Amino acid sequence: MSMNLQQLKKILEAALFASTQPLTLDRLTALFAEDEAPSRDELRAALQALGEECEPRGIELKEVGSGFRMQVKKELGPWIARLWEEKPPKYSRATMETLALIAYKQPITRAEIEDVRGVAVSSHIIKSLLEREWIRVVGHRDVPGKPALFGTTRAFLDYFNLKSLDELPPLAEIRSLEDITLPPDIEETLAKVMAEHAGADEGDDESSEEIAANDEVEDADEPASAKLPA
Amino acid sequence: MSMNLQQLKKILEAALFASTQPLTLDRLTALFAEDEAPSRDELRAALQALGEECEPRGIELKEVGSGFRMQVKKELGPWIARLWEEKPPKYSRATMETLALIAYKQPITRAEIEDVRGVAVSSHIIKSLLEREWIRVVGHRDVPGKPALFGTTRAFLDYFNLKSLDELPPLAEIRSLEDITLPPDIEETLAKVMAEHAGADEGDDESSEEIAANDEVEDADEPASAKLPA
Amino acid sequence: MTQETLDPPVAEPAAAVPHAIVLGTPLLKLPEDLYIPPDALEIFLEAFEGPLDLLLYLIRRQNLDILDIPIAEITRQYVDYIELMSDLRLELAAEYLVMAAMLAEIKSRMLLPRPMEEEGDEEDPRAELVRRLQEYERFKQAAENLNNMPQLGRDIFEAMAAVPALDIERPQPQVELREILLALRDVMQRAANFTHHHVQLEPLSVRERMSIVLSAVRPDSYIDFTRLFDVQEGRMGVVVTLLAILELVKESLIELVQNEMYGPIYVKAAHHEHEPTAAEENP
Repeated sequence: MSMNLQQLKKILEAALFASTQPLTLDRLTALFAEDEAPSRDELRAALQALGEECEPRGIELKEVGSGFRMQVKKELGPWIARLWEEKPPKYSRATMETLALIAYKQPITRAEIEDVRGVAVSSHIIKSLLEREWIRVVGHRDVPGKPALFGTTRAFLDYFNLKSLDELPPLAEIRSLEDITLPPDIEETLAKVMAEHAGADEGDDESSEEIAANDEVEDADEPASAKLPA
Repeated sequence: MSMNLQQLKKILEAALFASTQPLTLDRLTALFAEDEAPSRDELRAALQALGEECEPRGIELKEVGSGFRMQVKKELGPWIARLWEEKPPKYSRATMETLALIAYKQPITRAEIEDVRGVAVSSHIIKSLLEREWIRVVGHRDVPGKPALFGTTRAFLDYFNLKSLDELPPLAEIRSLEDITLPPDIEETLAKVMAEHAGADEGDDESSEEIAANDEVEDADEPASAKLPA
Repeated sequence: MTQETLDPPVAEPAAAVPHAIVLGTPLLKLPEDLYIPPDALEIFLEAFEGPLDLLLYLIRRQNLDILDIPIAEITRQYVDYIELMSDLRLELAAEYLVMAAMLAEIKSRMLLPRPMEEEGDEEDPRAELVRRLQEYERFKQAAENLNNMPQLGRDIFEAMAAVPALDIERPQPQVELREILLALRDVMQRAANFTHHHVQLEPLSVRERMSIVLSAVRPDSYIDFTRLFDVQEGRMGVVVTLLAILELVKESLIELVQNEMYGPIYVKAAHHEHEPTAAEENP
């Protein structure tokens, strides 16, 4: 049994506004429990109605390449632009840390960033870095929820005048950390990695979980839940 | 000459959705050129109307500590949370007790917090509350050592959906301890402990849930910690 | 008496604890309540936020009237815990010892004969303890209330809309590379405070190449393994790419397939049903 149109529209609207990325029909469907999930037709009808209701409003529902999103109407640009006019904005420390972790630990998911930071990463941090085109989605981790994996872009390198990330100082130089794997000889690592993962041909969820656990930076008292999808 | 209400509402709505932070009346006023700027009253009336129009929708206009923001209605949380794989953060009892003391008894020093809690407050907790920008140093007590006085921030209000500290639930009256019930998490923990270590004995199969300590977020260096019952 | 005293009271309301208190005469057996399997003590203590919390528990557990705490019994129980802790060489927080001393002091004062009537003004030696317990309890409750309030990202979510390209230039924050490095240093320092784990970082060249390889492969079709390499880059470049591929396999982000011995190797992104990867890039 699916839910009524009014409730359906409410949930869709909320999701479109809460998401930092356009949402596909599949992802919208995934918001619902099985027994309440709308059909494709119901979903489309609700989106259509939602779009029409935006007509007198300041925002509109748009279908772009990667799905549906809510966006500010272009005609309101002149006013909205003044939001950013007065003072050149500054990135928060949280944004800088997020960017640094993406650069040094890419490809990395938001949850993994949160694990290292021990603090939630809000959606607008990710959104602002995506909009700046300093980071991009390079793939998805093949675990439930298919979280996006972020990496840095050429624009990021260009802005900082780098030819490649190699030109960034190694972490050890920033601060010496124990157990850091910065091998003296890359061939040694190669041999080691190959020996270690000789068996790993087809990745399954199990091994990805294990790896995630190893990579996580956090105390045992602080399992992977310092995560704030905001 | 100011603009008509319809246009005013559109601009305000667009700005509220475009901004990553709550917007004050001042910042909203600054969106308009001088000759079209609405008066405070007009602005308030438009916001009021905008808020009412949200009534049948999935989002709401809310005034929090640092201004007005658009947010997803609480009742839709269960669906929206499915957008993200990650679980929302849980804060340890140590963190929440420290935060509650700062919220209700600000300005307060760390020693004063420790005095009430009867236990040392780990630096990690203070640091992470500062890092989240939920608390800040508002001054120093004029006693030897000049200890820092902590208070809560607007970001704290924003996070907990509050417009001002007045909206916090009133601090409980001093109660006879007879009226105090044991927090369920302790019982759970104990039940679990007993089940795990005691071996066979009469039916205490009450250890329903995961042990609290395993769910713990953060505060690694706090010796005694357990989650709050949700 | 063993475990049942520590069961949730709801579990066995009648059997476990005799609740009645007749004017300071608790009708229950106190000392034996203490038994906790030694290997569980640490976990047990972790459930408490400190000595006040533990005391509140001991008092409430036995339905005692706080205004009439049988201080001798409570002290004995408490001290038994402390002894257990030191037997087990658990690192004993100073606060627990201070509380033990306070309890002992109250106890000794209560043992002193009190002159009748005229000393009505003298405070009950328990009063300070009671005051602290009550004060602590208020904030314990306040913390619980706070935790139950709507929280951003848990119960409520910010609503945002995309901003289309505007005619007016939006100034972007200016950032110096140094700031990124400092931010990284800070976050790593914080991460290092969590003692059990360490951040593992591959050389940056490998990390960067992982992103490049990942965006070159697709979940719905295979590409030839060799296409990921650029021989122009020389030996080092090839090694970096190979390391990146191995790391991606290790993280289950890509799959390598070889249908026959010595046959060509194919690569695709780890399978998932919806959303082709490429389409997800910048909305």
